[in-house]
Amino acid sequence: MEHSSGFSLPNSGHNRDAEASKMGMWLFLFTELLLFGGLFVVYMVYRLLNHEAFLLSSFELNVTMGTFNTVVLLVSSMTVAMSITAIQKGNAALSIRLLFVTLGAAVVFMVVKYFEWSAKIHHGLFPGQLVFDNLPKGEGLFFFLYFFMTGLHALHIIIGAVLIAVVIYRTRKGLITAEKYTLTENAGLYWHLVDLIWIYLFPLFYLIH
Amino acid sequence: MRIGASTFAEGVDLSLYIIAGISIFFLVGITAVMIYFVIRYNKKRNPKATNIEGNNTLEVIWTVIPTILVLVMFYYGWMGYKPMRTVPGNAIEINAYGQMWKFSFEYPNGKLTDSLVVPLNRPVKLYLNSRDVLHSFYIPAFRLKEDMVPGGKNYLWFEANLKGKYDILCAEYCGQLHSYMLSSVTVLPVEEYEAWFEKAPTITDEHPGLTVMKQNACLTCHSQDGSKIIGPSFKGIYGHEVTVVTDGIERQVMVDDEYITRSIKQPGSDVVQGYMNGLMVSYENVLTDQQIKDVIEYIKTLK
Amino acid sequence: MNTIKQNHNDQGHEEHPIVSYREHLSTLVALLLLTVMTVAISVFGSNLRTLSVATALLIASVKALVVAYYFMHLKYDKKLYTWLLLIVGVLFVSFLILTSIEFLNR
Amino acid sequence: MTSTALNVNFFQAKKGLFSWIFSVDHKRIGLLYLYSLLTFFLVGVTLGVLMRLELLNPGKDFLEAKTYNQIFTLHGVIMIFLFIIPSIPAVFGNFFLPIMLGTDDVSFPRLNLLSWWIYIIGAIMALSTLIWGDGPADTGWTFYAPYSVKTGTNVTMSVLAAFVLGFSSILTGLNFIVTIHRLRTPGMTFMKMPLFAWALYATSWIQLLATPIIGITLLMIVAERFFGIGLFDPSIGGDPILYQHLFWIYSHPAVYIMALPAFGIVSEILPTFTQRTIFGYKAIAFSSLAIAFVGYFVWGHHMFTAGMSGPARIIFSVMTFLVAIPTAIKVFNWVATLYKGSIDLQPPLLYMLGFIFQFMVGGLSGLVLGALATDIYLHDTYFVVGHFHYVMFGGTGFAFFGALHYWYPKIWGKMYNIKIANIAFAIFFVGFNMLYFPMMIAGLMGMPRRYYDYLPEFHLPNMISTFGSWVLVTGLLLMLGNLIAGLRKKNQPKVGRDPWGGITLEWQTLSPPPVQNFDRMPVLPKDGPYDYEHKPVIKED
Repeated sequence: MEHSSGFSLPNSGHNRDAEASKMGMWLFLFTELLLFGGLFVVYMVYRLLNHEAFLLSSFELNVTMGTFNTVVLLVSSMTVAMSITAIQKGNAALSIRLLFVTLGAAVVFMVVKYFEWSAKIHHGLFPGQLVFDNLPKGEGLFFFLYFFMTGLHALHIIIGAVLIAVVIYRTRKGLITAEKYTLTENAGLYWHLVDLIWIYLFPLFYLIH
Repeated sequence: MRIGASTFAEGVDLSLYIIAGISIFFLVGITAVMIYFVIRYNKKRNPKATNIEGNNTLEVIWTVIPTILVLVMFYYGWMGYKPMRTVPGNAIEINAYGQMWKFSFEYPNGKLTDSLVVPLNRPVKLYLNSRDVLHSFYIPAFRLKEDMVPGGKNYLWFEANLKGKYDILCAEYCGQLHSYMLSSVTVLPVEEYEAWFEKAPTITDEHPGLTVMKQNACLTCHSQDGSKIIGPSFKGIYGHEVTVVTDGIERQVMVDDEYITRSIKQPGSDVVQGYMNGLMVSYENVLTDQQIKDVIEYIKTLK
Repeated sequence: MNTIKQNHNDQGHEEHPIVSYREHLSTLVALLLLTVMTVAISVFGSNLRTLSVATALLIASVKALVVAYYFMHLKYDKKLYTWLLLIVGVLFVSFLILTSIEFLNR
Repeated sequence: MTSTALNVNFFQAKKGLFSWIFSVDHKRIGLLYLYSLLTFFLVGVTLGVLMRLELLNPGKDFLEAKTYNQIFTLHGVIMIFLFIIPSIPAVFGNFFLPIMLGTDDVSFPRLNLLSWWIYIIGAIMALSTLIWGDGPADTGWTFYAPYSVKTGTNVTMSVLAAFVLGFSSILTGLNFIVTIHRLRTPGMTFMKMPLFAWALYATSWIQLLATPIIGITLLMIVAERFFGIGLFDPSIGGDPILYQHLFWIYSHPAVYIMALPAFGIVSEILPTFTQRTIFGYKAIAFSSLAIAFVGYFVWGHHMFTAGMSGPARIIFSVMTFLVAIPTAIKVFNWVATLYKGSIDLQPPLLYMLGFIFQFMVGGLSGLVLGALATDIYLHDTYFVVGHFHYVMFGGTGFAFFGALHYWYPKIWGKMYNIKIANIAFAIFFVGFNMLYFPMMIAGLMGMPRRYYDYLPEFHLPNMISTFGSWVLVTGLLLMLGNLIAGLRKKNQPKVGRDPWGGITLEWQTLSPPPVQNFDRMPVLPKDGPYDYEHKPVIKED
């Protein structure tokens, strides 16, 4: 049998291919978008069916806190984007600092979210609580969707934060450099998606009255 | 197929024949061509294949022809369907209910039945409602089917044009005894129908509690002879202790007036051990207090 | 043996233009302005009702596009990604339209 | 790159169970899928046979109504989520996509292994309902609310299993799309890609973009069962029909996840056994994309009787008919590929001819269900059951087994007994039609589906159908037995690189392929993947 040595396939699945990783991340983001998309369909239909109830319920939400969190997320998006610029320029230290700002923003966002949720739960508006069970027609759906959608979003914040922590760790270790920063890019893409979804959640829940 | 017994049958059958006709033509034609090719161009007869990349004219032809054909099929399907959603103004309006696993009907004069009786050649409109899960009201002979959805926004109408008795079936899966959820529709000449319609429900010596139970499909899940169906049997339970699960905790309760009333109004509150929760709906707004009393009196008699 | 010309071996990292800090900062300013706009419309324009919902969603979409275009580097990436994102958007919007056709006509 | 010698095949490279279940080699992962899929398939078949046995005569035979309902639900869940959705992409896509593209693996080999693990976890979750928590769901595989939130059976677990399996499907799709974009061998443009790759590309997009919708919907069912909010309860403002919309937004495109890869298989096998180029390459390639796209907008035809609004019914009916057109185009092109070929009637081709016939029956009966008037009559009857088994089993199932016969010598480097394979096909084919055609008749007579018991007038078709199930199982077992016997047979003559005279790249490498897939640089035919006039000479050694 012939040993045709010294040949390797030009396009190999075992090569490091930054473009492929990025494409994979984008495709994953598409599925994430449609995961939330399904919930937006539910939101739209129930809002069409229970127009007034949704408007009334949204008064329960705190616009100030919502706006504050929006700003927090937008700023964190910028710092992630900037950290990519920093690593491209070879400034790992700055990149790490910017990522820490993002991480901090994630924590702030979650803390604010915690206060918002506990206020609702305190009012008995969580599914299964007494007030929730006796809400007028349609309002229960609003609060269910509020908890379900912001909860799923918060879960994404946590995943994104973990991802960013990994990026910080690897940048420190010198594993992410000006030549090789795919992970930073992908974590950034994921973080922007979290922001993107919040951009829609915010007006749909807080600003409809 | 069954004989069509409503005005819709013609439209439905016509579109069925048209689609089936075109389909069978293509199925037989393509299969024949395929078999012919396999024989004619067999390796032995045709050792050297000819490479033909494709043919744009052919591609256009076999895009355009199916397009026209499917639009024709759509058209006939639509025309056969259109009258089903155009209800004449003078239709007799009847409420139809589905519940696990029984159909029931309420006539304009308050008459309650568990099978349908309709006049010949008169439009009848049914408002479809469900007391628990999805059901589907299906009369094959009328070529008619609409789902019974809780919340009750769906309806159907028909005009029977052939005397006789036809099956009503449930076509949407609705749980354990789905295939036994049957009823019938009897088509009577107008005079006979009117006579039937005016006649007060026959007074029987049946226990009023039993009548209530029959009307509300209690007996599809609870037997009177001690056998276990979906829920506990009624036989000999009155005055006895049973183990129930209340909010996940087991406890003993005496089956008395209060317990039975609670079980009818809030079936989920104390579920007898070994039975499923969630299958029974609340009858709080369905039964009157007097009816509940009748039921309790009847259960007492089942020793 | 016939070997294939390896004219484009596009493995590894393709060249990415470096986006300036300044551009990121102006993007953020634009996003913040848009946020202020939506909140203002919602708080002060409550008599506009449906109109305000429509504008809120419109502004949200503008913000989303800004995020995707600048922060997510669509501006500098292959056009493929922009197209794919648009297709996904169209798909999702058609789900919304089809279901609303159904529920609005009940 | 690994340093394994180029002529060591992927079976020999490493030994032991762990070298398989933790392998990142796409070929081994493909085979892992094959073995697990076939196991679940046989479980599903057994359940199906039990159902047919119960339905042999009207009345109760040997199953309780509740057990019967659980069996048909589990049959559906297994066949759809564990067999037919992953079938062709996960087995043959994994094994052959990289080889056909002339590369050594998919873009994300580790993600690929993860997909298989997720699949196994999902499968264990689905089957675990057999032993705990009031048994498998009894809702039908559609999990329609509100029954699915009321019943006491283990719906939560079944639904979570489907959710997990969805993830596996998404990740496989993602992997294939990136692989197709990034790893085609130089010179292989999109328009010179094998049609199987095209079919997988279209399929992957559906997997990627439709599956999340069902994921979130199923999570809502879980939340509903957990909190009892009444999410689909009209008395608090909900709508039970919304669940059906969300469910079918995924599950109709999912039908194309099941069907498109089968189209790809046909488009591979026909050229090989006719020794000529495929007729209308572009038409077949683009019709896959067209089906994938239009397939997103037809979901409403599952709900024509659910009380949907009039305009919606009409729109969905038109869209349904439109999706038939690209499918028809494919069929015409396949038949035209037989024209002036040099036809070698081997078992794989037989399966393809069976596929085309049965798929036509399935597709054409689908037209009856797409038309509004006839759908009102036939919706949720046995006609539907017959129809989708013709498409799924007669179509995709036959394509799957055809592909298994086609690539068998490539995967294992051995050959099965052709004569027995032909006989098994004949029995399988007859049994199939005997089993499912009477179902359509029963449906035309008005027998609703998911029926534990039936009126006496439906007896005859049900009886024939049950007899058919026995014939089908005989054929199936003979076929599988023959394939296994081929593997066990010692001292067979070696199968060369290209036993069928195929032209796509997998036939240029060794059988079984080496770990890196190729022992020499693959050579593309001059004009497109099926250019038999310029077929590169495949030198055995």
